[in-house]
Amino acid sequence: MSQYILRRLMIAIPSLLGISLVLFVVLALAPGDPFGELATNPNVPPEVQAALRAKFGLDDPIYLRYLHWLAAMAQGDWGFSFVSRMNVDTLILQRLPTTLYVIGSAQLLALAIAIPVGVYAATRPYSIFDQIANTFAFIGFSLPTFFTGILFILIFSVKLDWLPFVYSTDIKATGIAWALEMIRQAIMPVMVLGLFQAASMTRFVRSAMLDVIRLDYVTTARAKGLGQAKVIVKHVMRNAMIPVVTLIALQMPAVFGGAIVTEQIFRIPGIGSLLISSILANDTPVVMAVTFVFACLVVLFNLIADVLYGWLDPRISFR
Amino acid sequence: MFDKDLRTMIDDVKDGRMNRRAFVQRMIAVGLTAPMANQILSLGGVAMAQSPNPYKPTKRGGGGPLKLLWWQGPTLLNPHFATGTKDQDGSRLFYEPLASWDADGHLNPILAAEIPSIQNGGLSKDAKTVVWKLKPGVKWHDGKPVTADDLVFNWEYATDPATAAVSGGTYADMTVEKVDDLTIRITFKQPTPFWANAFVGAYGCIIPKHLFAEYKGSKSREAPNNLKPVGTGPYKFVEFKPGDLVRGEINPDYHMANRPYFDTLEMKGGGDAVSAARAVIQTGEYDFAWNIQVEDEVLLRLEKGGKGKTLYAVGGDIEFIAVNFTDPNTEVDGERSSMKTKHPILSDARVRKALALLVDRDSIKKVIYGRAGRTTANYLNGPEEFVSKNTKWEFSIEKASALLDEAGWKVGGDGIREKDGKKLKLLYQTSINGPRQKTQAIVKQACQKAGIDVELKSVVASVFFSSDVANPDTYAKFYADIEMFQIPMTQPDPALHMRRYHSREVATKDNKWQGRNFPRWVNKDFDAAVDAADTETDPIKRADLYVKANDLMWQDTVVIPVMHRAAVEACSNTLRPALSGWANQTDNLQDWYREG
Amino acid sequence: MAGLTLASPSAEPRRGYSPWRETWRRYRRHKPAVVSAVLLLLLILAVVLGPFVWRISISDMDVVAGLQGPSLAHPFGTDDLGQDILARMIYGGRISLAVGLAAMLVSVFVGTLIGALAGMSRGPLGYALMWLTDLFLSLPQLPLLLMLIYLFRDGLKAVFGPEGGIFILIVLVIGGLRWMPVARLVRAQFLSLREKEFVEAARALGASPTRQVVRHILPNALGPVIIAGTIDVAAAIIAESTLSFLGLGFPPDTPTWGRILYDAKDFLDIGPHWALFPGGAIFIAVVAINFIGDGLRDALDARKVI
Amino acid sequence: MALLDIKGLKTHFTTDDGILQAVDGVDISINRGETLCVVGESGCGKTVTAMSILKLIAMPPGKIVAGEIIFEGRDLVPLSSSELDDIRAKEIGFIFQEPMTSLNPVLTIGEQIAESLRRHEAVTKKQALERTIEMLKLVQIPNAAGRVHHYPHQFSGGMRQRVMIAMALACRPKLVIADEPTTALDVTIQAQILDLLQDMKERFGMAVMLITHAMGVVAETAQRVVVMYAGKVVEEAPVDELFGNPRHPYTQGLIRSIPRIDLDAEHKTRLEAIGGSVPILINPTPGCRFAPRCKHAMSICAEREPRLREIAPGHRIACHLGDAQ
Repeated sequence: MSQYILRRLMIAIPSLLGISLVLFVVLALAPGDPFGELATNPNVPPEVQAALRAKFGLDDPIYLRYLHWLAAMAQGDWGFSFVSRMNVDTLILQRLPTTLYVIGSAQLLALAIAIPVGVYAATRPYSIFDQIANTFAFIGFSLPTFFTGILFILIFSVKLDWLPFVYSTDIKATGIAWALEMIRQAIMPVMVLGLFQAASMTRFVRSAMLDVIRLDYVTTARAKGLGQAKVIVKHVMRNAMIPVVTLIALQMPAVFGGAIVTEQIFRIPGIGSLLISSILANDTPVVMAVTFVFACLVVLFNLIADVLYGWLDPRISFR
Repeated sequence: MFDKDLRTMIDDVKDGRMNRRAFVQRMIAVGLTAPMANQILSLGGVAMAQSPNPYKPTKRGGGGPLKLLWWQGPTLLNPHFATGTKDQDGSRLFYEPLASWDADGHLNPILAAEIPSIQNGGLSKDAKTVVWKLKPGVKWHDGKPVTADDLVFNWEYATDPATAAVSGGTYADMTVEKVDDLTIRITFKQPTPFWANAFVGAYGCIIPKHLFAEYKGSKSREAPNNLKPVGTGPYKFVEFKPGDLVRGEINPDYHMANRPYFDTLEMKGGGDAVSAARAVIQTGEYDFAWNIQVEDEVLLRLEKGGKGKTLYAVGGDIEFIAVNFTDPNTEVDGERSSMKTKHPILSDARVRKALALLVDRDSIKKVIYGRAGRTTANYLNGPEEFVSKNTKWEFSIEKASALLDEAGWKVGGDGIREKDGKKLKLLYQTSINGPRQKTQAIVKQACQKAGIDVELKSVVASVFFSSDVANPDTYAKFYADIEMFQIPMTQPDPALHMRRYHSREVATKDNKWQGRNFPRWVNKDFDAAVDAADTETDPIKRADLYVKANDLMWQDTVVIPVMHRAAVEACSNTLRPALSGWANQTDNLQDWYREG
Repeated sequence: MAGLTLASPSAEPRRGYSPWRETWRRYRRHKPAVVSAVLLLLLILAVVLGPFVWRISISDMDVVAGLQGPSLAHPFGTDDLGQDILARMIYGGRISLAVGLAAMLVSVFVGTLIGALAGMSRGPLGYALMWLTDLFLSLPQLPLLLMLIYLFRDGLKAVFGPEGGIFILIVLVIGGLRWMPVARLVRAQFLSLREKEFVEAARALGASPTRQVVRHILPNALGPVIIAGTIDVAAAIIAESTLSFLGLGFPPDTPTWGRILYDAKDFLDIGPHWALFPGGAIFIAVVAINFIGDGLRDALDARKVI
Repeated sequence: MALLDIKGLKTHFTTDDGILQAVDGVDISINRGETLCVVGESGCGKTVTAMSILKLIAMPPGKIVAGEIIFEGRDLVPLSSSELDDIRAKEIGFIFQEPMTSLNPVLTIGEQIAESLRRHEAVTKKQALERTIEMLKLVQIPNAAGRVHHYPHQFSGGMRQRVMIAMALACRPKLVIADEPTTALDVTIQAQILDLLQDMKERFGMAVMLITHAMGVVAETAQRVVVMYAGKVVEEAPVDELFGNPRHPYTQGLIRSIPRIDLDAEHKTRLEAIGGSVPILINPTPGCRFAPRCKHAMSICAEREPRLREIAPGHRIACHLGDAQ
């Protein structure tokens, strides 16, 4: 097992190198430059813009830029933002706690909703509860977050005036008041994102449960007099979670990448909004760093998912 | 027209026979901007006045927090690196220039003891030197005094190519020397009629020599104070999170009496314009939101139950459609829209005129811009009273159809005009932005009625305005028949604004499309007028030349002005901001206060 | 000991039933699936035939009559430019439905193919495919899209015409960027299913890998795939509208459902009808496709009796 | 008093096409220590009957609409699910048809056997493990102490069925219901499993209800036989009586088909013995359900349903033919 993990990690190194090369090429080939905003400003002559491009090495050949990046990355230098003129790792670390808090809570909320609802709906397929759960799930993924976000703001901030809709990283209070305010301002973004994720996840959990619940060994378990709850949890869920784990592992890197739209609507200074604003500003070093971290997470969680399968499903052998 | 009249008027003002304000109004009426009128006066020997200041608080501080909402937050806080207005606005919270423009287009001294004028010896008659005097006793936030050395340093810092400062252009073509501890002299290489650019306004903010001297040139990125500004402004730096938050606190040693009013300051970034407007106008979570480019209908609705209102600051920003004079579909020597080609359809002036007739500016104003727009026929715009004697616009599908008929474009079976078997089909590109796409739809509909088939294309702003050579979708390459965007008029002087369309500025492959004349319009009279204006020291003649240049552009339909745009801000009902269409929103932050 | 094995009814080939008819029979028993198929058909008919019945042009503006609620003249009301929302939805529905369905098929097909290959392969191919999946999962989509447009737009336009080219590009782009979850799900299912007894049995009987996959594994892995597919339809309809914001999609004046919904978002408190109709249409399409998927699974899955 | 007495059991399923009367008035009783075989074609309702006893059928769509299931004097039908849980495995054990799929693939066999012990008997984890190993030894699993921690996929089909038997017997139930326990196994293994079952029965003295469609199995193991057809009991008799003197045409057909298979396996066509196939039990026609396939069908057969009646001690049939004779 540990040998398997080690081997997988070894394989991950060339794989990440390959991914980084592709990422770099895509970013380099994509049109746009970080100084576009200067273009229509009559105060800034085009020569200045050209000088800036040259200064930041944007006119060098791609392979040279990639090698520069790789060499720097190997030494732990994540790069330097064109737009903010500061180190990329500082930028990312500044935003990490918020992302983990808000987007992480949303993922947890999604799981906390999806698993019980999906499981319960699957034990009573086509019951009223199931129908209602399904309808909400369908509405959930039919409506994009840009829409539900605004709807929530209109209801809870504008009409009812219960919740703030501008996320603040600078809450003046301390102690309990601080914690309460942190929770209060996170409610809406966490709900919007969590419910959206929960919608699709509920459907997956329900489907996986239904696939398992009709299998013979579940009847065997029931014949042992274990009781409904135990049968569902120990025998059905345990097996149904195998595909669901894939999904959750697939979502985990997204926790880091954040939910761009939600972050935008509620002004949450997370990694997602950093990524999107960097992309729109063509701030390549930041985009490269964030996506590369993202790639590492994807590879890592892929590995974790595979190990988890092995743990959940003894039939899978580690080769 | 007005060479002689103007001279008399200036004299009238000098002698007090004519009110300053009336003079400015008259100038505006003939197509000059207010700041330009003021500059004419100062070069004509009338000292620049300051608008009466309505600032009411009688003591410093006590105003509580001021919460600003910028839907694009500042990403850096060094004014010399500010790529966009958001960065300028953020820097300006802590740094100050010598002077800034107020709402009436007057220069308002900030760090300067007074505004240079011919009377006080600050301006030379040949418009080649300016002498600025610093206010004595001004201190940086860390307690060090502000001296002429700081000013000289800023010039050196910005013009060192290795620094890679964005402000390099502002300080180019001049030398700055120290006269005494509080005085500097700027010497221009050319007579420079518009002298109030360096050290003025957003790009003119001054950074302290003692903290940045070691980081001039290639080490500029290492300066720790790039992220921790130490300026002279009304608020001292507390915290900065790029793209998210800037915080400041009151500067107890601020150099202006009774200012500032607020105890703390917060500038929050991110989000979109509509929700920013909601946070100020509907819920009152914030006091002020910047650049609310939202359909007027939405704003009107928000204001109904509101805790806030919208404010409009008129400058010279113009939204327009440019016409391509070269052929975007034929490649010559590896270059489309080459100067060696002529546009097969639009090189005919009648077609261009017809297009101008098909832009329904009234509807565009009504549905999209509302209070934030003024219809105009001019490329060079003044405030709202502006009515040019020489130019006019109208919307008429009939007249446009008649012109097209005259030009030989006959309506075909499918309702689309054709000539010599060629369909009248145009590609209309712009950057991606809600109001622009709606404008496209309105123009397209009118064009269809007149028998022109218009294909719409929209490009992400960062791609559209980029300068990478391989990118085919930039506005400068102009691989389309017509394109629409806005050129902001960041300075109250038309020199740079008009120089764009000089024939030597044509964007071509040879200059890597860095030329700014993207319609690739070439007109000898225009070149002559702009060239003459650049070195003309006589303000009256100079103004006349620019008006002529504007009229030439109108006559030839180089651009079709769509809307003269005002900056729209959302403001809480109790906040009293000091805004100007010629300045950034935070440029007069020291004068902001709250009432009621 | 020789046991007499009497026939079981399911093992006996039913007289007059071909496998397809059998599938259809099973499908028909899933009532919501039948209703949904009819509903989807109606939606498709409405957007295809709609323009012949509802003759208001999508671009006719009436600035004075902007943002009006539903009325006889405009059953779905008007948007802020005074354009008829019904007409726009009929027009845009063709694109939205076509893009949603086609992109879903692309992503499900590619995802299933890659997931199945990766799940069955025990060699380097499996690793290579998972690498590819990881690569796609980590690619930042926005720059990638911009690059794709810039590389391929003109070429596709030249080959397939402006509309066809853009359609193909959009479908490939959306499908091509959404297959990864499907691939991972399918692979996960395959990893455990290929060890299951019935597959081992099939393998022992000498069934070819293709047959193992198609007959034995795939139907068992179908459940999550169908759900992923349904979610993809909704996501593709909305993603299409995002693409037009990047200048990749159809021209900005093409009123697809996602686009109408996006345009309406700022007017939610002034003209809620504007958002209601496209939102509702996407919802109906998604629900219908989901139930059709459920029905199909029941029909294809021979194990499920009652 | 019988250990288990099923009276007039009706189990119906709701389907899209109508009500499926899978079990329609079945009477079966089993005495303590007795082996009863229930035979019939697949789909005749024997599995549903067995599953109904412990309410293991899916409800919905299944439903026990009428009848009593009296186990040790107590009617199981009205019991709640949790009340039944005390009877399941503890009093009545269950062995399923498919050893390949009836074990949970992600739990070790030890866990699966032990959980039943832990549920019904006050044992510690350790004791449960010891008893599990003991059970595995009893069902002749080699190296039981090591194998207890193995997963089902590490066992062959025959071994798994042994595990299933160990599981069903772990709590020493008074009745074991074995639903076609050998159908899915190789012929050689089938005999071993039946022997094991027999062996266990002798050791623990429980009653066995063996459900099968193989007459050979019946002859070898049963003391009494119940023949079911289309959701109904058609004949019931001690095993010798049934084989020696089958009275129902359907039973006769079943028995006649045995030697024919033995003699002429090559030409075996499965339903040659009895023409036609099992009727679909949705809205069945009145009268005898076997009538359409019966060589001896009379006009009354299509009109009136035959009642189960005793024609000899312990020998009951449901056929009009007997009346005529």
